[in-house]
Amino acid sequence: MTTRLVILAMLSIAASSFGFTPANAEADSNANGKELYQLCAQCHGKDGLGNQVALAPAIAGQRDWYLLNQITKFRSGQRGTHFYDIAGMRMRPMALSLRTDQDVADVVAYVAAMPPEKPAATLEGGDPEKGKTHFQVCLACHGPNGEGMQALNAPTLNHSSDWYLLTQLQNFRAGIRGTNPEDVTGAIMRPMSMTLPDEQALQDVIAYIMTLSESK
Amino acid sequence: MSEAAHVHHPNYVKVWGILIVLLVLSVLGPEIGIKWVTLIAAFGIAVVKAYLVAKNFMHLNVEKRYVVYLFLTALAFMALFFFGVAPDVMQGSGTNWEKPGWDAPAPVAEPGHGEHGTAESGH
Amino acid sequence: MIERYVEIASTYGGNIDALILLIAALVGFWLVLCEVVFIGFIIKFREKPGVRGQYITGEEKHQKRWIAIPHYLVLVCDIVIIVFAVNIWYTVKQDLPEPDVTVRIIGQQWAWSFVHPGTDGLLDTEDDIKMVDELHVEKDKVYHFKLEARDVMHSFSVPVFRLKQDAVPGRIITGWFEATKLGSFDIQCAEICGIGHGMMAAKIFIESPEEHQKWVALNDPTEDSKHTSTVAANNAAAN
Amino acid sequence: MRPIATTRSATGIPTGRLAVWWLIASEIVLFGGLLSAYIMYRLSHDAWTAQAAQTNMWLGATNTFVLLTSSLTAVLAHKAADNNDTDGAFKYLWFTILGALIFVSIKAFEWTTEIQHGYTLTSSTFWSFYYCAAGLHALHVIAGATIMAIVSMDVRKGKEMQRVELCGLYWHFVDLVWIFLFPLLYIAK
Amino acid sequence: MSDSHDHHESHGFMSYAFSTDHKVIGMQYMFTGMAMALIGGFFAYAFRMQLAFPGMDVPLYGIVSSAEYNSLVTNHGTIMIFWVAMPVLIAAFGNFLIPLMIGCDDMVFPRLNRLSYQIFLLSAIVLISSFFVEGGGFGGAWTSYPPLSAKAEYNLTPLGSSLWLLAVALEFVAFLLGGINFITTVMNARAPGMTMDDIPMVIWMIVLASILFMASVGPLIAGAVMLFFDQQLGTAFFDPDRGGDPVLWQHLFWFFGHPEVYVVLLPAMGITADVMCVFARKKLFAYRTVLYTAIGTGVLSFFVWAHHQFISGIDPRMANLFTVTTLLISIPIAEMCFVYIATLYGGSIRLTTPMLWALAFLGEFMIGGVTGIFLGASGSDIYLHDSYFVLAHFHYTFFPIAIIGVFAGITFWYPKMFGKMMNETMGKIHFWGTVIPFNCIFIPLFLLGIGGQHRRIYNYEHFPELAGKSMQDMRVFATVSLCIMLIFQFVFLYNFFASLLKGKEAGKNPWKSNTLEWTTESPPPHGNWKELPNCYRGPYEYSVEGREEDYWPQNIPDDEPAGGAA
Repeated sequence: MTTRLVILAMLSIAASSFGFTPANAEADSNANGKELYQLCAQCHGKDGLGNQVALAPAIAGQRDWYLLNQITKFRSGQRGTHFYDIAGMRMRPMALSLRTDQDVADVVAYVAAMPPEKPAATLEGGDPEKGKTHFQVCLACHGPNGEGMQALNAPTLNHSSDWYLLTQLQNFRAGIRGTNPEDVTGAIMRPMSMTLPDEQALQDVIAYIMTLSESK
Repeated sequence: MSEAAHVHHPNYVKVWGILIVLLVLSVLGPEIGIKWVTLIAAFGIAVVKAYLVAKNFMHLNVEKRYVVYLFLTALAFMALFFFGVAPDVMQGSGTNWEKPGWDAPAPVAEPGHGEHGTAESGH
Repeated sequence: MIERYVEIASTYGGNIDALILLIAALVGFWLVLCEVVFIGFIIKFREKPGVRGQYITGEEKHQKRWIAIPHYLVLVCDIVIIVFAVNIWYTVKQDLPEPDVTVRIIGQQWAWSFVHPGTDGLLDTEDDIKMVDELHVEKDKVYHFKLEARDVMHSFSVPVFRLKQDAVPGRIITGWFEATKLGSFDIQCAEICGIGHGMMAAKIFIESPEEHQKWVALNDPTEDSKHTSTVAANNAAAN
Repeated sequence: MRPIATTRSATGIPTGRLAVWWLIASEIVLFGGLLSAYIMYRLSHDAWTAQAAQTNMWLGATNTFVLLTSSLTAVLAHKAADNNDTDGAFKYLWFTILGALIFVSIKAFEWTTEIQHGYTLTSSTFWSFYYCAAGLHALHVIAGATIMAIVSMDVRKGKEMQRVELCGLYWHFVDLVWIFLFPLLYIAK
Repeated sequence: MSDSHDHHESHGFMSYAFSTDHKVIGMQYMFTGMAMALIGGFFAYAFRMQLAFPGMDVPLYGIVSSAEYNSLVTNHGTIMIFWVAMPVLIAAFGNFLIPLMIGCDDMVFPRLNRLSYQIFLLSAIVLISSFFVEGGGFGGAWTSYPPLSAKAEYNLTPLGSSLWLLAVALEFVAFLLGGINFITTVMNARAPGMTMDDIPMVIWMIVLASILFMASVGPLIAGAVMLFFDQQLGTAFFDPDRGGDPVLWQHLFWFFGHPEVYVVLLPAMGITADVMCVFARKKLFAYRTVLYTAIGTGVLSFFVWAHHQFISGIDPRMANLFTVTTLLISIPIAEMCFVYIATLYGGSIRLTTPMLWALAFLGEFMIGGVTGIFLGASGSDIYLHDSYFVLAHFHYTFFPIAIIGVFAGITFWYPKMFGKMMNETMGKIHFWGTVIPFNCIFIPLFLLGIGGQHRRIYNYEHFPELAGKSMQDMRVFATVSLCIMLIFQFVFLYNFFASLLKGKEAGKNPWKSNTLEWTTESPPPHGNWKELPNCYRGPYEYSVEGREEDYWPQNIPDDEPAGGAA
């Protein structure tokens, strides 16, 4: 962006310095990922902290393998093609705009390297104590501190936006996510989400997860 | 410099008096509560008042004709705009289209997120 | 002519192409005439030593004739074009034939959702088939579509049908088509709708009656017990 | 010193007045566009009638009275300027400005009351139009008062007397707009 | 800050920046417009490269993401219309030419004139600043249809969209002030003896354009206020969920947007008329017909706006009405073109650089004009709407207007503006280097549009029917042509600045032209003439029989047989 600013400033002056070449010598090893992330930043924010009105969750601090899995699912249509998945339909074209596997890898690496930050809580009414009981089912895969586990394809929950966790749990339960026949990992999560008895349980377990990210 | 500026000055206070009487009428008329009386009191009198102000205070009666034509043209364009737009914006439905919920009482709400909001909370 | 670029797969596609050709012929004639005369004048009246320009006011009757006659001819061409254009517009957008099937089309950022009526042939019932980015229609049947938008304006465009209609939030716009060719074709969004506009592609599948029946049966949400719960949940979610 | 161009008058209308006519023409379409939109929405939403009933017609009527009266003083200022009555023109200009101030004060009081009752810009589209149209008009009132204050400084010295008429014309136009806003926003229920 | 007419000219920066001289303000408009044209051209380069070579790291720009692409096309369109065509064609030529051509010393309101430029400059700065705020520049197309433009969660440019709107509104205010000044000046301040029939066509056209602008822009300013409130304050004027109607904005926009086309077209037509008459040494064929057709076009242009909305949700019955009016507008425009062609008949044509530009304007504009019929006819618009056919059509009108017409004007009046002649050879190189690539850019785009390619799509790989090799080849061809054209613009820039330094002295009247601006010094002094001229005849008395000279300046009384030219 700085380069662009310089160029525009030049053009507006319309001076004689036409032989200018941009100085791309910054020591950023992942310049491609950084540049490609600019599109993601429109919704997820330049620090990857998400933006609820754009339906974009926080992604800073998410594991690279999980990011790669999900982008791949979006690109292949395993996610973001359900009739009621409004947010997913916004994400799918964005994932498709990455042209090569290398681009995907670069962007994933860039996002995974972002410093994580606990997003502010937006939900009210969950009871973390009750949620702790419900979380016993989750920790088998997601780990006692919600740190996630690659072997079981369980992402970290520590840095996710609470409203996003709620939406996704609701989606899993309603069959909006995890029902695509090719989405094998999602299919594992769907029955797990059904073990939560009711809507209040979702709130509770998320309230508990939010305390986890605090304790980290 | 302004030889054309010296106009005959009518009795402005008299014009003002008429305007005030009209104003009182336009306020009292709607109190009767009959719809067509309200409309005439509100808009008929407004047109008369506008005419009086334009004629006597703005001296359009002694100004060059084309100034009047200019204003009438501007008003005509607005009428054109109105009649070009009204079939779409003023109607709740038309040939092969409809606006569901167009005439529903306007919701008094905080700025919301439209479909996004419902989509999020719906699942 | 346009068929060489884009196939025609609807009943009125050929009419629209014919209209475009008609206009091309009429305006092409005038364009070529004007350009030829124009370039001819430039060549013929180049500056020559000793030859002065002529003093022609263009205000006299016999001079004005050169403008007036073409100008009436242009008017005639305009009227011809108006007649055909309005005629085709009337068929495509105004006077809808009775539908065999009605589908609902919903545009949102950035995908097309389609509600097919399912086995019972009625919209808004249990067995509606809801798809994203896939519209399945039967050949030689009159389809009505109810076009809606969830968030911003989109435009439902099927180039092979020569059909385009904007989807406006807050409105339900009805249109029609009748497919005449088997195959799968592009559906595009033709109205800028945000950063994903360039990727808002869907497909229309035009199928024979047998194929279409098969597809409906395969996707019938009420047939499959696995899907039943999904649909119930979906309907709950939709409310 | 102004250019010779300004002193020419091929149309017979003095340059300043001609420009004010064009300015008013452009304002007609501006308010015309806004009010056309308002009328279209209004006619198709019956629910707005109840909301329009919440506006304070008496304050609106008082404001109409104030503006009509200030139009009178504006035209009296014009008459005084034509008679080279410097003091009279100055006095009547300031009467007009006083009218503008009263108008704006009433408006401020009215809006404060309404906002306290919970009718804000975003309450409904009727209120959006109400604040938008009346606000745009109030901006014109303030601009007109400012211009008259500036012109009055010259007038006191007996200079640029023709400008009294020009700001008067503009003022009458502001009055005209209010004459139509008043029934549209306050009376028609 | 003095607006007095004393002749001690202090050359400080402040006295230049705050000058009230119409010529200085005209130049300020022109240079601002040229700088903005460079930005607009650079944007075109960036997004054309993306289209030809998707995903490419564009030299001097970087990777063009879909969000940036939208922002680039939006601002390319906005800049080229509002910050290039309008300021250069109307404001720059209007300011420079009106007082000189009607024979007075300045605009009637010099300080209002300066204010209008300052507001315009502010609007340009606001627009440029909108590219650098959080979220980037606005990307909802220059038509800015809500709800996309009204809600940040849809357009994802919370600040960019509002700054864009603010900039456009400021620009309108600037041109309203400027327009009032132009109209009043021409109506009131003409030289003694100059009747309506003696006003040069370019002045007529600029005034008509200003009137059209003034009569049409009001609703859009009101609409801009409403949209701004929707964006920033949460009102619901255009929000269908809360009782608004997005189609209202379309009407507000296009009620202005269509006359706007003629606002920029007419001045270019006027420039062409003047340049053609001078270099064909001909009287304008049927002066009054040209005038009446221009007025007719202007009036008709208010009746056609909804043809931009045929398929965007208006009632289909209305489309029939607007088809009729739209096709009718082809009549005055066609007539105007016929008159221009007839003007060439019997001339003595000198193909100087300005004349080449003027002729190219006519030749290219006719293509743009006739392709409009396809879009104005509702039936064929169903297919062609929002396709590249539309894009190519309006570039075939706007490019001749905003680029070719402007170059005709600049090269023609350059001697008067700066007192130097431009280099003819370089001028011709620049001419051919612009006009040929221009056709090479947009003819393929016509074909792509017929092939069903839609607008504002950043990468056609996602649409199988559009991703074919032959279509991609056409995109590459167009992009390469664009780059060639852009490179040739440097020839012009070099010629422009080099001629300032070492160009041949122009003298008072290098083109042997009739109109009044050529009777004073080049460049004209402050106050334009020592003694203001009178006018004795029409502007196009060339090759009058019985006169020794083939031109007859407007300021020469009838009894003086020979022209007093330099």
